[in-house]
Amino acid sequence: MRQLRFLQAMNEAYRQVMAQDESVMILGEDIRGGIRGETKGLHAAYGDDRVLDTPISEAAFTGFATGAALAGLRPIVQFQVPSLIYVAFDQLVNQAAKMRLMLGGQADLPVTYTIMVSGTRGGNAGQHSDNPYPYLVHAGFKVVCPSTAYDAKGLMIQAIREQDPVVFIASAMSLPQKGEVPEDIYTVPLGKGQVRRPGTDVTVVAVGHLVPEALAVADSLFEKRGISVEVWDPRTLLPFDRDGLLESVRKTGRVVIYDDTNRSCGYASEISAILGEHAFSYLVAPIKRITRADIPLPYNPDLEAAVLPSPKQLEQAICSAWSYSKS
Amino acid sequence: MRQLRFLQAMNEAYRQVMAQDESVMILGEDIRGGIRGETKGLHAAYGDDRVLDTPISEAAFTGFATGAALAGLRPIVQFQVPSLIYVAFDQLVNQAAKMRLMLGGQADLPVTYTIMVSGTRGGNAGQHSDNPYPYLVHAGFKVVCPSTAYDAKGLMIQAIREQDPVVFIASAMSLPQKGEVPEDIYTVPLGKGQVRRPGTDVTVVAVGHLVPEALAVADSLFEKRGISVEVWDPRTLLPFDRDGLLESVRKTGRVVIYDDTNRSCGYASEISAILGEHAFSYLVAPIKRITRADIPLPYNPDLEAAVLPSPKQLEQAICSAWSYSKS
Amino acid sequence: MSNILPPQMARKMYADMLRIRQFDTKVVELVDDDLIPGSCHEYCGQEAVAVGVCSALTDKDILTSTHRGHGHTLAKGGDVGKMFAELFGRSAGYNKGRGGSMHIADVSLGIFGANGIVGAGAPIACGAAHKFKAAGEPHVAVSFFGDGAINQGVVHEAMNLAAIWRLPVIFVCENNLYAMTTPLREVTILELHERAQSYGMASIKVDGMDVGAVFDAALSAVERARSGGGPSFLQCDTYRYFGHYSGERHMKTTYRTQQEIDEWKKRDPLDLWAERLIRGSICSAQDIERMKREVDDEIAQGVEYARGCPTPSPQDALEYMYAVNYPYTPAKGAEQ
Amino acid sequence: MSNILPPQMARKMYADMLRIRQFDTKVVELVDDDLIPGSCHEYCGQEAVAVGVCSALTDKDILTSTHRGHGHTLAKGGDVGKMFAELFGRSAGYNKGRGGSMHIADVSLGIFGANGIVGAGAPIACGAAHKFKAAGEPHVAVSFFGDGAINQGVVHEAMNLAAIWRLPVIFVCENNLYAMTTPLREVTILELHERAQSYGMASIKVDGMDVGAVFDAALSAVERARSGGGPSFLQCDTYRYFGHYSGERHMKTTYRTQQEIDEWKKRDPLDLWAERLIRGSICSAQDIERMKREVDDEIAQGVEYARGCPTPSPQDALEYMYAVNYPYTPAKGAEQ
Ligand SMILES: Cc1ncc(C[n+]2csc(CCOP(=O)(O)OP(=O)(O)O)c2C)c(N)n1
Ligand SMILES: Cc1ncc(C[n+]2csc(CCOP(=O)(O)OP(=O)(O)O)c2C)c(N)n1
Ligand SMILES: [Mg+2]
Ligand SMILES: [Mg+2]
Repeated sequence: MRQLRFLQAMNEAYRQVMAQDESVMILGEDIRGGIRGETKGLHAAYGDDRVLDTPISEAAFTGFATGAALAGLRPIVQFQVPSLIYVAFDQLVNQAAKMRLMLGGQADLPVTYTIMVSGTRGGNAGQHSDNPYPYLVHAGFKVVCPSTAYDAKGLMIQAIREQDPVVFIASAMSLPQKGEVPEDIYTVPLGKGQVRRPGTDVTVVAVGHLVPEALAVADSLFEKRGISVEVWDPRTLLPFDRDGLLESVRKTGRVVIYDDTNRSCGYASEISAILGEHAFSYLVAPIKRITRADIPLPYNPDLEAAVLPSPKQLEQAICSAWSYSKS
Repeated sequence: MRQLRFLQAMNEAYRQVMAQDESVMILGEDIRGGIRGETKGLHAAYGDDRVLDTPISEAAFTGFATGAALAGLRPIVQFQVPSLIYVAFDQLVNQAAKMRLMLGGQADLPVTYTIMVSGTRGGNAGQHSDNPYPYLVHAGFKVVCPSTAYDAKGLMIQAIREQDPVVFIASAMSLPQKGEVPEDIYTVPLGKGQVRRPGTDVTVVAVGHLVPEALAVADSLFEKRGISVEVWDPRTLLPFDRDGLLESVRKTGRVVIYDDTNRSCGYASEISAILGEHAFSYLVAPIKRITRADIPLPYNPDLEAAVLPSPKQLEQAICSAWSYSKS
Repeated sequence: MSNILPPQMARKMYADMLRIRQFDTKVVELVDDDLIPGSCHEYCGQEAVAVGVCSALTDKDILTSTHRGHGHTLAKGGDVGKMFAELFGRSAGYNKGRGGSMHIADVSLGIFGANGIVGAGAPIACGAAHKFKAAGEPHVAVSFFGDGAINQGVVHEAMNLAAIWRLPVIFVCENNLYAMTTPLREVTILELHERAQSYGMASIKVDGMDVGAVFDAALSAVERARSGGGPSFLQCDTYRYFGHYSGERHMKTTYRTQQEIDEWKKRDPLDLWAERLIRGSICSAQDIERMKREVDDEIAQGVEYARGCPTPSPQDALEYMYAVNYPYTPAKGAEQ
Repeated sequence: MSNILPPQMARKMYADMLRIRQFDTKVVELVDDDLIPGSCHEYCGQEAVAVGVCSALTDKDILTSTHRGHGHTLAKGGDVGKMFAELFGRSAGYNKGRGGSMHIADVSLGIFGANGIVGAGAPIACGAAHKFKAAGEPHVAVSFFGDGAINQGVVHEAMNLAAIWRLPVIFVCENNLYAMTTPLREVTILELHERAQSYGMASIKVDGMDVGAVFDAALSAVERARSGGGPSFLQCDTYRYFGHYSGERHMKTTYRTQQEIDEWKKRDPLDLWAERLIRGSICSAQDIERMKREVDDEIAQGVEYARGCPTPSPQDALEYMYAVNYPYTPAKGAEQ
């Protein structure tokens, strides 16, 4: 089948949905120029009213999308870099995330927020490199975090079609990844995880761009030590496919969570807590979290590497979970 | 000993530290008027330059405190209601929280943020009732959440004296609570939890204003069913007294976390994850979380009560942890 | 008084102001009687602003309101009974008891909701205006906010969006001279409407106690917006009679003098308008009295209706949150 | 040219501009050679702004900078070697390799840091200014930001704080006509400095290619601030020669025409100033050449020095985060 990069898959999703549904619009900074590529061609095809380059006013353009949605449109809000959600935080977590409930269900709020280059690396230092999805999960947003080009297109289309606000995490490390992507419109359902590699000894929950890394570690551990690792990709962070994960853990009894966000109150914490509550009877080893350290990414690449979750740490954690027996 | 309300204890802490240290200043909305009481008398005593009533510009006055601190002052920033941190979120989590590391340690940042009426109830509905500390813990702030008037004074004084940004959670439900408060200046150290009620069967981790509720449930369960509940109060959410908690859990092997914030990626999740990693070998029952539901607080008091953590839920969880045996 | 105003409309404007006055006067009572939870921010004194502006609007136009939102909602046609039902937290309330005073909304009437966060409604209004403009519909969006909101960054960002995209938005700044206890003069220099001028939009100051003046100004702003002329800013100078919120009545606040309050009450918007109606022979004193009785009845009936409405069932507490159609979402507070 | 400028200072201003030009020209090379990670935003073309403003400052005055911060840091006295060391991520760098281009700072020189977030430095400058004012110190705080930042709400909030509290702050808006690919004319109406006027502060536009004009304007703003006259706003019209960031050179962007770039280069701030120095007999052409050689040497030595510096040890990666003196804090990424 045809191969596309993740970024191209996003672009195709935007184009196809916009062609199909006139109420879909997109706004954000430098969208028309489309430097990175995910918005390429949109302005030429869909014009000024549906493809808006905004001033550097994230709070306002986020609120703008809320109003447009209440009035009947279906906006996509692009955040050029992840930390921009912080200046728009009230409009996100205190307005959009609460709107439908506070209105008593008087209106839906079909807005998609794309968070570009989330969790970027390579010397962008502390303010641009966050992977801020735990904040958004805590606030109650639906959040998707695709790990493949296929899922990027399918989850994006589904996200845009949802009647609720949905956050789409476009991980910096995933954007250049290539994969098979059908040309037709298709969707990937929210709330369904996927076994990326079956295994019987240890379950690794890997989020977003860490999925390929986890697969590589799993393969090498099987070769080197015969450990059979199941790699499970949640794909949607909220709603979370708890049953899918429990099925895997019921089989393995051992879990490592591999997640590229800050550790404390992070996403790995939530998964661990779910398991601590619902998988206790079949867990046979401590639940391990391999995450970022709780600091902003330092600039120097060696320091950066030292605080990011690494395949080596993952490997160690898998081995230690595998060899654990209650004393 | 003299009894003070939590709110009065805060006021005394402010007054005493300001009397002692000229570099301490306080700013926020309607501070001088001091309607609630925690800032009463400060303006009269310390004047215009140290007690500032700000415009409704939370982002700016939060950044202002950062600049004042870099220039040598020791500001206290008061957020009149908890959701105001959202409009200031970039200045909090992306500036102040990262400043020292990004500067390579060139400067300290001694700022205290007081979050008033955190987690308020009683019909303030979705936008004013958040208990937003998980966001701030995730961002790496030091966060204190006192449950008694004694700790309120001691932790506030310590918070102001720290060289780092510290968030002080002033829970709405705690403000009217009375307790013994020494007249002298004293501090409560950060990062030290406290056993509020010793017990041997089940550990309840209760945060902030839920401590008294947990104590009442513990007492009644002991009376009714002879269950010996240990109630443990972290007092500081970050740095977290992990050793203190592990000591309790080593004894009981059963844990319920009682926390009044949203559930997903919340503070209870973090505690659960820490235990899933470090207490696994002595846990004999699933770790239970009793938290808010993941929705903004609805207005109607019955609906509100239905989504808040309740003593009844706590009691059930304790009983179920207590009677749990692995099948 | 506005020259072009048909008598019927002039009378309706009086009745509309009266409804707001009586509604919020009742609210204070009901708060004191513990029948309304949370905080209410009464609109009394400012009636001319909501009514003057909303009299220039149709049902298709939309507005975003503030924490002090009862006036805007009533002026735009909100139903007294459904509003009281919401304040009582009943399921027949506008927001099914989920929102209360600070979220009260009737989306079907173009009332996009009160808002607990100062200034937050401004960009929301802009987004709706974009829809109207893009769809070629002649509707406008109104964003109400207080003098305090002028120092909230998002309001500036929103004004700029409206200006550069020539959106059919009207920013209505209700300057009641205080934000809680903070006097305007301590937190701003120059006049508020000068801020809007710097974005390149029409911006004027009007007497916010004179419903006719507000209406005239609103009407030209609305006409400008409908005809593609872009946004406008109206600074309406007015005054609130009660404290910042109902609870303030029981506190000893000193930020305003009784004398100042009394001075402003001499220019009460209802009295001023009644006088003009009578002077212009549009109403008799008896008409005014009759309107008062009618409105009193309406309010009493509204309260009565609301009291009789059932409260929502706690089992439905998670309803209306996003993602309810997925398992375990939204997460309950205890194990599920 | 400024009348009051002593010749020595006029020459220094040229050298300072030259240092920035050569520094950032070198940076582009080093980025292309993969010796500098992350993104750098070069200042070439805008030198007159940083140098004009900083020439009016002392070491005790402070500034907050932007993502395009090398120029401000150098103009305020930043050390070339320590700056390169930071860009190379070395432990002898200004931020010990933790910050890089977007955080570069020398707090001891009053440089409070570059900032990756547009507009975020404005309120930080106000806080420092408050300290000066409250302590009765005659220092000032300067906040640099771009034309794009004028649409960020916090900048407005900060301008208002400075105005109402009469803080010794100078807001310097470097208008290079673009925010990334977005032309100023599409996101603003009217002139930028008119926004500041609406807060009640002195606000003017200057030729940002003329270091003398910038210096004069800065000097009166600084004097106003030092003498208790409150904040000022300077709009400096200028142009950036390179793309938004180093990487843009390898992309096909079309938002600016080559013709526009060439037009602006005709008014190059270094050429303009050299010409005036020579015309005013303050320098000879040979002096200019000598300065160039000196600066080239300084840059070469800086790079040399930085290359020789050790990189920080990964063991210290958690250093400088808050709460490091508490057990388990900050949490490592794996079990600890
Ligand atoms: C962003 C934000 N800051 C602070 C508050 C707390 N608060 C609620 S109303 C208010 C005063 C608002 O004043 P103004 O805008 O003049 O409206 P008024 O109450 O006078 O109608 C404040 C400070 C808030 N709700 N939102
Ligand atoms: C709040 C925020 N929004 C967006 C960005 C991404 N961004 C970085 S620089 C930039 C353009 C800034 O333009 P301007 O302020 O004119 O400065 P210039 O680059 O022209 O010097 C943008 C959009 C950011 N860093 N911060
Ligand atoms: Mg007001
Ligand atoms: Mg620019």
